[in-house]
Amino acid sequence: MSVLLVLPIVLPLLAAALAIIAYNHRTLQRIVAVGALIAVVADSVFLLLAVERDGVQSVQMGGWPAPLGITLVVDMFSALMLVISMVTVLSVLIYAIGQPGVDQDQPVFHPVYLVMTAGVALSFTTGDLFNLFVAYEITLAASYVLITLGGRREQIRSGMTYIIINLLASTLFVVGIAWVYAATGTVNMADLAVKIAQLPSGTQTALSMFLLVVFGIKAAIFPLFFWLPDSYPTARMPVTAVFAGLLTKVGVYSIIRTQTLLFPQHRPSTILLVCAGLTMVIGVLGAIAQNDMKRILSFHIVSQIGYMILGLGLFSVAGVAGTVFFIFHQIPVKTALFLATGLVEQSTGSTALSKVGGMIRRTPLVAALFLLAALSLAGIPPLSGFVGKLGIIQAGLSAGEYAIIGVSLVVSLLTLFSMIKIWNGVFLGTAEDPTLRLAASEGETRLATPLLMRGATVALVGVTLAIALFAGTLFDLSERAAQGLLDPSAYIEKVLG
Amino acid sequence: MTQRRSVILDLCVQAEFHTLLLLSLYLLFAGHNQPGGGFAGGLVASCAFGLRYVAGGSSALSRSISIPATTFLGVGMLFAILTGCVSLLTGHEFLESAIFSADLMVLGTVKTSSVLFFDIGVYLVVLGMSLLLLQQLGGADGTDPDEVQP
Amino acid sequence: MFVLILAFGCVAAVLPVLAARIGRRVFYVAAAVPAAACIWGIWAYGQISDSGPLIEQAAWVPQLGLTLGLRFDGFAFLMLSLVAGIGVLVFLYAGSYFHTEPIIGRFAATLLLFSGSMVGLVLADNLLALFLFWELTSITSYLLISIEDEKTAARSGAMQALLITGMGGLAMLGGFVLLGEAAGTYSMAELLARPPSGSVVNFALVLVLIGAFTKSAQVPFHSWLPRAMNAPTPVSSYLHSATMVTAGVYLVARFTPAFADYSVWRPLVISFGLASMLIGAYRSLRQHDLKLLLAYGTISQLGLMMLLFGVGTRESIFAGCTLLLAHGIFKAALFMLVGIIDHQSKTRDLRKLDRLGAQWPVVAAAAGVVAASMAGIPPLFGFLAKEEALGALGETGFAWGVPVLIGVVIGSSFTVAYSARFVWGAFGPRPVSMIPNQDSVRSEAVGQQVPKPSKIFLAPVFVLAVLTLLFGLVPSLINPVITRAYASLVGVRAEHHLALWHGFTQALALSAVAIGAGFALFWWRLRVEKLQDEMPKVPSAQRGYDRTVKGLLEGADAVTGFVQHGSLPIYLGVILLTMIVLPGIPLLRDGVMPDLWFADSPMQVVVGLIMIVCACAAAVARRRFAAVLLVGAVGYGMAALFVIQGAPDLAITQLLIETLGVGVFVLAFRHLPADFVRSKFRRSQGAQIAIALLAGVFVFLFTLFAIGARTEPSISGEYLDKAHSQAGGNNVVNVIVVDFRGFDTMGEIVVLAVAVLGVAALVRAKRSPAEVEP
Amino acid sequence: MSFFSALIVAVLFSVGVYLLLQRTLSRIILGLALMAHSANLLLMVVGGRAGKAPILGAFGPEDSVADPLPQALALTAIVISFGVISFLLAIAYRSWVLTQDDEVEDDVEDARIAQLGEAEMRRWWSRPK
Repeated sequence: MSVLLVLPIVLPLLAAALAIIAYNHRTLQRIVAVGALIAVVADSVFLLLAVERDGVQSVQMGGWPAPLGITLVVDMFSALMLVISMVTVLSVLIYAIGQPGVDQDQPVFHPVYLVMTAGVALSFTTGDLFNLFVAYEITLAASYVLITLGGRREQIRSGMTYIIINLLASTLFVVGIAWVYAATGTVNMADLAVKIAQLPSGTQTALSMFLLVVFGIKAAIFPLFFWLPDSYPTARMPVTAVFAGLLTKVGVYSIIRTQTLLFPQHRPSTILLVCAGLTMVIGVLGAIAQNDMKRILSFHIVSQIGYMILGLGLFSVAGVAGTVFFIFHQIPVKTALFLATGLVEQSTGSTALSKVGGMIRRTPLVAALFLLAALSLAGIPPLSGFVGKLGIIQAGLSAGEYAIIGVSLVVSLLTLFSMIKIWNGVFLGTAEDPTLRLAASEGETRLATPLLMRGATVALVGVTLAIALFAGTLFDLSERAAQGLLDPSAYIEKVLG
Repeated sequence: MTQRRSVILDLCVQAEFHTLLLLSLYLLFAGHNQPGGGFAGGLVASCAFGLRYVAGGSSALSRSISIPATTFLGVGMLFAILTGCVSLLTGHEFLESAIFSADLMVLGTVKTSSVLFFDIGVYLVVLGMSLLLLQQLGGADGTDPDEVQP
Repeated sequence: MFVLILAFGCVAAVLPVLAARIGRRVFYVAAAVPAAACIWGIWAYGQISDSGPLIEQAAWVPQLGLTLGLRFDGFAFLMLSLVAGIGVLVFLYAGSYFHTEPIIGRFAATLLLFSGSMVGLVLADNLLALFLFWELTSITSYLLISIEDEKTAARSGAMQALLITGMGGLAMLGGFVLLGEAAGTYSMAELLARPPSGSVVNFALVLVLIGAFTKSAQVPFHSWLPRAMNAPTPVSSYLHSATMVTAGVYLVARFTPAFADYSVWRPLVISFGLASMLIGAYRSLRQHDLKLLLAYGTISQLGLMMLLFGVGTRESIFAGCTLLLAHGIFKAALFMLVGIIDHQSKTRDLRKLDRLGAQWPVVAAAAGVVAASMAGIPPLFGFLAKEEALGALGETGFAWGVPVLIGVVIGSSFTVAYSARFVWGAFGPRPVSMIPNQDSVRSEAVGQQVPKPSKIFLAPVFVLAVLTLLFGLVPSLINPVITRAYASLVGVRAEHHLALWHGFTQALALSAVAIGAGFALFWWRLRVEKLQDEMPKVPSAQRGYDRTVKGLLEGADAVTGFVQHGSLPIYLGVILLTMIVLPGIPLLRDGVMPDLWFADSPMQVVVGLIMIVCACAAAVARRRFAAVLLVGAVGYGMAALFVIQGAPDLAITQLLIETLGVGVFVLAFRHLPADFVRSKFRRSQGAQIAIALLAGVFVFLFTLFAIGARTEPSISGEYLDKAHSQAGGNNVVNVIVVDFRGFDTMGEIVVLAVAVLGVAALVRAKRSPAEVEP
Repeated sequence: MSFFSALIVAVLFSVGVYLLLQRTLSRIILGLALMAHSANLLLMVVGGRAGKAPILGAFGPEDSVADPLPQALALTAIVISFGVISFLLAIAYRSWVLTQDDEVEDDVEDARIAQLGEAEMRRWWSRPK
C-alpha cells in the first residue's frame, strides 16, 4: 500500500531523470513522459479508492517513525486533489505534444514538466512542513523554467515579476518554518498540530497569520495576487493552462491544510471572509476591465480563489465540503478554458477580443468546448460549477453570512458577464481586424488545429461534464474530506501512531 | 579573456585540479562520519572545474570533460531515486537504508550505509549543475553573448 | 418525465448534423418532439384525473437537496400544453420562416433545447431543479437572440436579456436557498404545504420575486424584452410572448397560495404588476415597429397576470389561469403574423405598411380575430379571461381593491387601443399625419406588391385564431383544464366555471367601459400621440441599464487601474506590509520574552558586525561589482558564524556555495555597466526605508517571541541517539540530510537540476528577429 | 537566546527588503540573496544555544551540542536558494541581452488600464454634482 503513496512523486522524477539523459531524443522523452503520467493517474485513482475504503493512508520515508523522518499522508482531501490534478496534467501534456513548437525546440520541456508534476503531487501528499517547502521549491523552480520557456522579451519581463515575488514568498516560508521550529521544536505537521496547541494564543495566531500570508501569495488572494494576471498570460498556452489550473490551487490546498490541521483553535474566519470577498470582487472587476481572453481568464483565476477561501472561512463541514468540491471542479474547468483559448490562438494567431471574431462559424467545436467550460465557470446549472457554488451558498446562508453570500452572487453575475463578453467578442460577430480575416480566409490550413490539441481539450471538458454527472458521489467524498479536515484526529493518529 | 593565458597559472591549475578532485571524493566518502558529504564533495569538484574555466576559458573546460553535463544531472538524479526504489523493491519503505560492512582485505573493514549511493547521486547532480552553469553562463556553446554587445 | 426531457436534449444534439443534410426540413423533425410531449401530456392528464399528481425523483446531489424532483399536476398540464402545443406550431412556422441560412441547424437545436428546458421548468418540483431549468431557459434565450450574431444589436440585446434575467435568477437562487434552509426541504410541494415562518422568509420572498419579475419583464426590469425583439420572429413568438416570459408568472402562481399573506407578497406583486400593466400598455401606444408594439403589450399583459395571481384570492387565481392560456394563444399568433408581414414585405414599420389588408383579406381577418381577443372583445377567449379578471378584482374585499380595479380598467382600455392600432397599422392605410418631423420615414410605402405568404406559413396562425374563437364560443371545451389547473394550485375544486355570459355584472360593465374608452383612445390617436410626446420624459429603464453597464465598466477600469498597478516594487511593498501587519498585531498581544544574553561568543560579535557593515555597504554601493562582493562577504561571514555556532557541515557548504555563487554573479553581470543607474532621492525611497525598517523590527521581535514560546525540547535528541546505532553514521547532520530526511535532499537536487536546465534553456533560447533590435 | 544573533538576522532581512524594493534588477537579486542569508541564518539561530558540532565522538557528555535538525534544514535551504537565485541571474542576463537594460519594467497592459482608470476617476470628480 505504501508504494501507492510514493509513486506519484517518484515516477515523474524517474521519468524526468530519464528525459534529461535522453536530452535530445524527442520521441523518447514523449514516450517516457506520457507513460509516467498515465501510470500516475492510475496510481492516484487506486489511492483514492484505498482512502475511500480504509481511511487515511500514510507512509514514513526511510522507515523512520513520524517526527524523525518525513511522512507522506494522503487523506480524502489529498486524494481528491491528486486525482484531478494528475488527470489535468496528463491532458495538458498531450495538448503540449500536439501543439507545434512547444516541445520541439525545447529539450528541457519534458523533464521540467515532469518535475513540476512531482512537485505538485508532493505538495498534496507531504505531512511535513519543511518537506512542503521543498515540494513548493520543486514546483516553483520548474514553473520558473516553464514560464520563461522560449525566452521572449515579454516573457522575461513578466517572468521576472513572477520569480521575484515567489522567491520572496519562499524566503518568507523558510522564515515561517524557522519560527514554527523555534516555538515547537518540530516540523512534522501532525506533531505540530499537537504542540502548537500548547503555545500562547497570540503566538499561535501570529504563526497562523504568517503562514496564511506565505500561502496567500501562492494562492493569489487579495491583497497578494497582483503578480498573477501580469505573469500568467505571457507563457506558452499549455504552460499557462496548467499553471492556471493547478498552481494557485496548491496554495489554496496549503492554506486549507495548515489552517485546519495546525491551528484548530484559531480560526481566522472574519479575516478569511473579508479576504474572500475582496478577492472575488477585485478579481472579477479586473476581468471586466481586460480586453484579451488570456488576461480575462487570468483575473478569473483570482476571482474564483475567493470562492474557495469563502467556503473555508465558514469553517463548517458544509462550507469546507463546498470548497473541496469547488477546487475539484475548478482545476479541470480553468485548464480547459485556457486550452480552448489556445485553440483559438492556434487558428487565428491572437486572443485579443478586438481582433478575433465569428469563431463559432469557423470552429464550432472549439466554440462548444469554450461555452461549456465558460458556463461551468460561471456556475450555470447543470454544469459542475453550479454544484460547487450551491454548496458554498447553502453553507454560507445557513451560517447567517448573508453579506458575503450576496457578494458572491453578484460576482457570479459579473463572471457570467465577462464570459459572455469573450463569447460575444471572439465567437460571435465578425473579426474586426481585416488582415486577420484575410489570413483566416486564405490560409485555411491555419485554421485546422492539431488533433491531439483538440482531443486533449475535449477530454478535459469531458472530465468537467463527468464531474457534473457524478456530482452526488463526488460531493459525498468532499463531505468526508471536509470532516477529515475539520476533525484531524484520524490524520494525527495515523501519522504519530 | 581566453587570449591572456598564463603558463604558471596553467600549471598550478593542472596540479590543483587533481588534488581537488581527490579531496572531493574524500569528502563524499567520509561525509557520513566527518563533516562533508555528497554536497560538499560535489561542490569541491565543481571548484576544480571552475579553476579550469578561469585558467583556460570554456574551451578548456569542454576539453577536460567529454560527457554532456546534462548526463551528469540525469544520471545523478537516477542514482539517488533508484537507491530509494531498491529498498522499495525489497519490501521496505522508500529510501530505507541498510548498513553494510565490507572486508576490503588490505584497507581493512569498511562499515558503510546504503545511503552512500544516494550521496553519490547528490555528488553527480551538484557536479553536473556547476558544469552546466559554467558552460552556459560562461558561454561555451558558441552562443557567446559577447557577440550581441553593441 | 425524465425520458421526455432527455428526448429534447438528445434530438437537439443531432439536429445540427441533420440540418447539413436536409436543410430546413429539420424543423419538422424537431416539431415531432414537442408533439410527443403534447401526446404524453394528454395521456398523463388522464392518469392524474384518477389519482394524485405524477411524481418522479432522481437523486443528483442529495446532500445539497439537489434532487431532480418532477411533479405533474393540473397546472403543469396547463403550462405543458401551452409550451409543447405552441412549440409544435412554432417549429412548423420556422420551417417556412427560414430558407437555407447556415444557422438553421444551430437554431433548431437551441430552440429545441429551450423547449425542453421550459418543459422541465413547468414539471420541476424541486426548487433547485426549477432553478436549473430556469437558468437553462435564460441561456438558450441568450443563444437564440444572438443567433444572427453578425448583427451588433442582436449581440448586445442578447447580453442584456441574459444579464437582467441572470441577475434575477441569482437573486432567486439566494431566495430559494434561504427558503429551503428555513423549511428543511427543497421540494416545492412540501414547502407550499408547510410554509416556513420568520423574518428571513420575507427577505427570501423578495429575492424570489426579483427573479420572477426579471423573467417576466416587469417594470423596471422590462428593458430587455423590447431589445430581445432582435431575435428571429419564431423566437419572439415562442420565448418572448407565450412561454418563457410567463415563467415568472408561473412561479408567482405556484407560490401565492402559500405566501400571499406574508407581509411583502401582495404589496410587491400587485404594485409591480399594475405598474407594468399600465406602463407597458402606455409605451405600446407609441411604437411604430409592430414587433415592439407587441412586446410592450406583452409586458402589460404579464403585469396583469402577475397582478391577478398576486392578489391571491380564489377567483383571481382562476382568472389568472385563464388569462395565461388566452394570452399564450393570441400573442403567439400575433407575433407570427408580424413575422409573416416582415418576411414578405421586409418591414414591420406601421408607417410604411399600406393597405396590406386589401391584398390579404383572410390574413387580415385572422389578425382581427386574435387582436380582438387580446383587446377582450366578445365572444373571444380573451374576453372571457378579462371578464374573469375584472370580476375577481371587483370582489377582493380588500381596501385597495377599488384603486387596483380602476387601474386595471385603464390598462384594459390602453390594451384595446393598441390592439386596434396594431390591426390598423398592419393592414389599414398608412397613417395620414403623425408627428410632423417624421415624414422622411414615411416616404416609402410598402403594401402594393407584397408577395402572398404560402398556406403552410399561415397555417399555425389560423390554428391559433380558430382556437381563440372556439374557446370563446364554447368555454366548456377548455373549462375542465382550467378548473383542474386552478384546483392543483389552490387545493380546492373551483366553484364556478368559465362562461361567455354571466349576466349583467359589474365586470361586464367595466369591460364595456374599457372597450369604449379604448376605441376612443384609438379614434383620437393623433391627439394621444401628441399628448404623449409632450409629456415630460421620465428616465427609461433602458437608459438605467446602459448607465449601469457603463458605470460597471468604468468602475472596473478605475478599481483595476488603482490596485493592479503593474509595478513590481508596489506589489512587493504591499505584500511585505501585509506580512508585517497581519501577524504583527496578534504577536504583540501576548509575546513571551525568552532568556536573553548578548552574544554567544566575542567572535560572534566581531563577525556579526562585519556582516552588518558589509550588508549596509552593499545597499548603498554605487558600483555593481562592489555590491556583489559585499554580499559575497556577508555569505562568507555566514560561514564563519556557522563555525562558531557548531555547524561545520553548514560552514563548508556555505563557503563553497558562496564561492560558486559569486562566480555565477560575476558571469551573469559581466556585461552590465559597472555602475548602477543613479537615481535621485524620491519620495518612494522614504517608503522603502520605512518598510525595510518595519520588516527588520518585525523579524527581530517575532524571532524573540517564537523562541520565548517554546516549552518543550526539540525532537533532535532522538537523532543524536539513533544516528550511529540505527543509521550507521557519526556526523548527525549528514545522517539527517541523507537518511532521516533524505527525501528532502532528493527534492533539493531536483531543484538544482531543474534550475540549471532552465539556465541552459534561457541562455540558448533563440531570439525572434523582432527582438534583436529592441 | 542570543540577542546579537537575532539582531544579525533582522538587519540582514531589513537590508534585503530595502534592496528588494529597488527598480534595478541586479539590486533586487542581491536583496533576495541577503534575505535568503537571513532566513538560513535564522534557521540556525532557532536551534538554540551555540554548542559543539553534532558529530558523535567529537563532544563529551557534559558539552552542550548544537541542535542538528535546523542545521540539516538550513543546509537544504541554502542549496535550494542558491539554485533558484542562479536561475534568476540567468533571467537577468537574458533580460540584458534582450533590452540592454537592468530596470524592471512595469506591465504594459496594466499601465494602459491604470491610465484609463485614472482618466475615469478624474471625470467622476469633475462631473457636476
